[in-house]
Amino acid sequence: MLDAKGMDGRSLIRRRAGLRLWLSAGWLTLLCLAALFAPWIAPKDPLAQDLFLGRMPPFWMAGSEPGYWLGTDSLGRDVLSRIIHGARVALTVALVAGVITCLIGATLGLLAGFLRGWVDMVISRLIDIWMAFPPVLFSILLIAVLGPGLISIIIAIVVIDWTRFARVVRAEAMAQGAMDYVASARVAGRGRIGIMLREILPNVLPTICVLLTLEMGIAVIVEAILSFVNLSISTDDPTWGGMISEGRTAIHQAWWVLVFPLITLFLTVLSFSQLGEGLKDRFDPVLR
Amino acid sequence: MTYLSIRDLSVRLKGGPSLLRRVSLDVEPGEVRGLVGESGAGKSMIGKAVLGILPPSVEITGGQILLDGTDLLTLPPKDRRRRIGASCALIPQDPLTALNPSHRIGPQITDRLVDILGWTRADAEARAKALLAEVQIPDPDRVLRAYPHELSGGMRQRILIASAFAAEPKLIVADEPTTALDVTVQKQILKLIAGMQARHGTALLFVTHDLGVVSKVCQYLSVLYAGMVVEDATVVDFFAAPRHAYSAALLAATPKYTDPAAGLNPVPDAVIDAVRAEVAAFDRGSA
Amino acid sequence: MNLNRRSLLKLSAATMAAGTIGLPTFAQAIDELVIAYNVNLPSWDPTVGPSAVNPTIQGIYQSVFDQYILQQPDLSPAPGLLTEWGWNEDRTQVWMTVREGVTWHDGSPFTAEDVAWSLARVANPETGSPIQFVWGTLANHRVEGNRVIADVAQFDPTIFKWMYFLTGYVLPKAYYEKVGPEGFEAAPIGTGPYMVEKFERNAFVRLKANANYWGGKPDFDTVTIKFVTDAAARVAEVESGNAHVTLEVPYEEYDRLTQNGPLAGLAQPISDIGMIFLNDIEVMTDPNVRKAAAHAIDKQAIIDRLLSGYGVKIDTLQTPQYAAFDASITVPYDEAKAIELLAASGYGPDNPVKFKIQTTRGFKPKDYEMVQAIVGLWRKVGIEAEIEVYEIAKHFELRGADQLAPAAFYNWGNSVGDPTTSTGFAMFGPSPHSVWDGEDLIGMIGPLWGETDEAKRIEGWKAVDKYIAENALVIPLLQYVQPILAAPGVTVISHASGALLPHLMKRA
Amino acid sequence: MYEYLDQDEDRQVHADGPPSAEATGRAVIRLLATRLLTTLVTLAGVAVIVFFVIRVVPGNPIAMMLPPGATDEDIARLSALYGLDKPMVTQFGIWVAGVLQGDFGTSITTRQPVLDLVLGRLPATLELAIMALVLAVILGGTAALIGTRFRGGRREGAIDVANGMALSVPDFLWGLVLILLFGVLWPIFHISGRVTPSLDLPFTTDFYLFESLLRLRFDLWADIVAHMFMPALALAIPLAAIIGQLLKQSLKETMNLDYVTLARTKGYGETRVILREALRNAALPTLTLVGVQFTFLIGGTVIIERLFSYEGLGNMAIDAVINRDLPLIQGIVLLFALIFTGVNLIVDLLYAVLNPRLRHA
Repeated sequence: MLDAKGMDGRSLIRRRAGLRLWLSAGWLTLLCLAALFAPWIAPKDPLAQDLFLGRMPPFWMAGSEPGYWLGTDSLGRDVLSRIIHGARVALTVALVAGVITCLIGATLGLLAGFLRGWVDMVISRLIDIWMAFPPVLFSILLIAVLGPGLISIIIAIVVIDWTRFARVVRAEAMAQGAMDYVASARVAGRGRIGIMLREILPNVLPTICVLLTLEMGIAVIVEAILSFVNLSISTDDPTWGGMISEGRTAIHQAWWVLVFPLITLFLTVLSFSQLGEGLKDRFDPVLR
Repeated sequence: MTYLSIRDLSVRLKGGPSLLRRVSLDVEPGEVRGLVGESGAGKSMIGKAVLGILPPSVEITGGQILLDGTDLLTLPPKDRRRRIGASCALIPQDPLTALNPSHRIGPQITDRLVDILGWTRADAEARAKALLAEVQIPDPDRVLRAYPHELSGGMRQRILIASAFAAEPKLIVADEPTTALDVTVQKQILKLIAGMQARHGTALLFVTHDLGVVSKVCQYLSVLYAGMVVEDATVVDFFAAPRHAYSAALLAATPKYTDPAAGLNPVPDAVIDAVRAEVAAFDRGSA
Repeated sequence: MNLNRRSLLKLSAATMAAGTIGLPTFAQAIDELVIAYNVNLPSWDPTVGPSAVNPTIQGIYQSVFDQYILQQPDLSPAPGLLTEWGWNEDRTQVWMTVREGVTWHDGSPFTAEDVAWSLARVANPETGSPIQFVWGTLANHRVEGNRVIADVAQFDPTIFKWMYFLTGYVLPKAYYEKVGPEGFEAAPIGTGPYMVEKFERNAFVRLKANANYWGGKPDFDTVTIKFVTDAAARVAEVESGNAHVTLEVPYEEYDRLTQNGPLAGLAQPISDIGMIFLNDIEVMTDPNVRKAAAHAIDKQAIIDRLLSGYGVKIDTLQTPQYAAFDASITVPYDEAKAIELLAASGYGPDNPVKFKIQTTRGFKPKDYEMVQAIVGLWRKVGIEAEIEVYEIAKHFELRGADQLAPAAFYNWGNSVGDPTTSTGFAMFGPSPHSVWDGEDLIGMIGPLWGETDEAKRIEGWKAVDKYIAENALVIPLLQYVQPILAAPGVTVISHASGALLPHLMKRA
Repeated sequence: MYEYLDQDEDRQVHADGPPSAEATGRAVIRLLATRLLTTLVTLAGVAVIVFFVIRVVPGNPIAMMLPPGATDEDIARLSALYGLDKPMVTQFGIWVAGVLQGDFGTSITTRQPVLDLVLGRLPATLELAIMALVLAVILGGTAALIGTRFRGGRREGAIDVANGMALSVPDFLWGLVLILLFGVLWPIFHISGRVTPSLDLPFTTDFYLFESLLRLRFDLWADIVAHMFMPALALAIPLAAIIGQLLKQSLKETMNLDYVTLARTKGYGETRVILREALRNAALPTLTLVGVQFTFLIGGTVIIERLFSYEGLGNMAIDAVINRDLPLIQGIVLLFALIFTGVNLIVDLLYAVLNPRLRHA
């Protein structure tokens, strides 16, 4: 059944370049650009207030103020500029918190999953204790100790979510550890740490990448939850979560103050999760 | 009246190359026909097409599959699957994965009888017990209540054979039933299948890459290359004098028990090129 | 404020079918009144523990228990369980005559014994009563017929005012001693207009009218107070007809619901003010900076734009309803003057003075937004204030340890209208509540604590307020207005102390 | 574990029969013993951490309690009254000694024993979490089954995007949308609370939902469900997405296995094959996830309970934190830890029971 190119028919099914993958990658690049060039892109200064321009509707509605494309909030600040600057916080939180959570969680997971023995016992107990804390309550207490601010939010996310990484990576490392190729590597006289890094890690890496993208989405959501409980950043710089909770009280008068950051948050998190799914398919060795 | 008649069956990978190129063959009631070819030649694809279990990435582009006179491809899906369920059966290749791990053995034999053929539970169970005895499984009561992981590969294959014959099907497709087993068990399983086939008079479509198996079990055979039937003959005539060059080369490549010193002589390239040209010609012809 | 149902429709995720949805019909005749309350009731003992000093739940206590003296809606005192009260000539004793013919909810008679016992109990430090420092000034409480006499260990001119303020409640002596604290918490009884029929913690309390209440049986037989801590949920409760009355809703929603729906609105100023504490540290020791900060705030614009106009501008810690209010003391909004003052100390928009301002977020309506607006106004004149958000618990601790930031937004709760419980405790150095420790101020306030001549005392406090305003030792902002929404079928009389009282609600 | 080489089936059948009863018994006891030990270690760890973290947190209950005009010795007196003046380690010793005898101390704000408070509110949160889980399994399960039944097609794409959307919006925003939709526009569900206050409830336990069913009081049951539906749905939406996605993935893998193909040859329709053959085996890996998510669910109700004023443990927890009610916070966090380890144990046992292979291991 070998045709001219000596290829088995099956591998010819082209990977359907997921439309969803392109869209989410597109949105995230747009976001990065906004975050990097915020001061130049944003039409207005996000912090400038004008009490007499409060709650102006978006440009296509009657009574809108020229120059304020998506309208203003109750303090007269431009919603569009705040969303653009908000991208900075969102991406920093997503990247920094995501990566740190991944590093801590994955390393501990790898160590526990591969080395087994008492290392596994200690790390597993640590995971259990950490997961036994109600996440939201724990973050409220944590931010009460550290005081609200970008750093505290990142630390709160890392402290809550590293167990997710550790658990999955540990299971994956354990599964890989039982594979024959590990046994053969050991027979070849390779050291345990050598095996872990050169043999196990590359196979566990795809899962880690997928989890990392998902974690970034979750980090953005946690920031929104924390601002709902009024714990988000204390300074003036805008965050989407902050704008959403501020917009809640004046929903009926100025729905755009809440709706536009909500849509941006929604698209960002959706893109992260679709990216994660896309990566998962891409890395998945067995063609589904 | 031929029980199964496949006429010009063509199958293609969706948006890809052809897998079966206008295959035609007939199976008479009680007859055993071998489907032989290298792996990937499309021999098990024919079995799957008949039983309607083609993978989703594959589509039938032409031809007919006449079962007892009715073309299965024109039947609406519901009627087609009930017709196949009632009159055909499959003996799968790998017993380790062909039994549902979370169900006991009993229901996996009696489910078809009760759900599709409407037997009563009692009759189905009696039938199952009888079949287990027929496939020489000791202590059938305990095995009926056991779970698949408690039994060996050979045991499971016997159960699958029993399950296949349970509904007295007119046609059974055996998809390389012994490839996954150890050599010592293969002989017993082949003997079992042949014996039951003879006793039940079931038509058997036997898919294999092992000409030795064909010589012992089948009466007729079709040799396939790249989804095309290159030769169709009785086993006796074939082993005496294969007509097609590829068939001959295939026969020569098979190590003989009787002459172990003969060494291996793979199918020469010239023969491969020739048959490839034939396939290409066929494609051009039918394109 | 252009209300439109469409904006609401546009918000909901699923695009709604065209056409507006009819407002839920309100039952005209309300047989069981439902109130959506904004805070949970932690404990039933109004005299001990943190809830005794929590102003937001006094309304529930005042429905079930009576205070020694009744505080009328305009904050003025009136005969309550005590019909008359006063000091003897040389102010070494206090006497109180007790109302006759009053019964507890369990039917047992209310006697002077209950009053004496209640006063002695809150004076005793072991009970953990937080206002022990006031009640402790009376000792050796004794009953003579229907009068209660007590010796004045230390003269406190406001002792009778505390009898209609925090922890000023009379509890049933016999019943309390019989069932003990846990029993009382499980089934509290008082002499008040309503009896507790059923209490589900964090959920609701159902009150039954007290038929033989000495102040007359209240209009509604059964009242259910549902604890709905989220403002948007309270709005939804009233709008959907699940509740008839609610309070502390965002002002925008108050406007929306009262302008074109069946709901009636009531927005009265209450004895609750928003202010910025100034701590005499860092840049705040420079009077120019303090005065500039005070003059740079356009209080009226903040009230109009942020609070939809619901708020009363104030320049001292006294509100118009208070005894020592002096309308002549003003701190006008004057951006030019602020810039001039800052320039005098070498600051300006290009070289701004920097300090930190602390605030809670979400504790009081728009607290964080107000500070953001103030920081915006300050930025125009050359003050660069960095906002730090903290929880109310941290505020109390920092204030107690006098470690508040140079500026800290806070709201001074329910007061009896006496200058001591407003300017007094807020600005008197030694009190753990004050932040400003200036010796000059301590000298001015000191003698007023014991001043016996009422007129002289009030004048003294007015002078203190004038001094504070001139030197901007604190920045009063506004007197809060309490928004109350009521369904047709009930009219609510608002109480200036901010307490929402079911027995003041009449059938419309 | 390699399959035996079946030289001679007859002899081999008897050898590897299912392990004897006491062997399974011993295995289960060993599992329980190790699990008990790990639970104790976890609880001890949680107790230590929560005790000292909330004492490091700025702001203490005494400061909260100070009325205007209180003096410094008032502060000292009140601290002594609540035992907060002793050094931290002694306070911890007293607390732990109390806990071992079932006395979790008294709440500062409500002046009630912490144990009664916490156990009083726990049923409400448990019921909410269970209802949310049921809704999530139903929603997620249907999505997964439909996604698998029409895999590869547009419908599966639509379900994937829907799952993505459900995950991208935090649950409190779903709550907000639900309040506006079904609370205000079409008031068919109640917005706050757990039951209509005017109903008198003949219940002895605090499990209103279950007891109303047991007592066949469907009128009460309907009222309670009408109150719990929105918060439960808000909690269930993100969870349904997670369950849906994982179950679909696992189902699709199972559908490629041989025994499923064999079932098709027996004449069963696609839907019946999914339900009868694939679902049970595909559900097993999802089960462990559901167990973990359930514990997150209980921890996660804090915000939803606040939004819907639902009187569960979460609502009380937020008040406890805002008012720095230290004994109450400790009690709540310890109870959460107990529930977490308990649920994990149940899930592991359930997994062993459901998975025949483990049942005999």
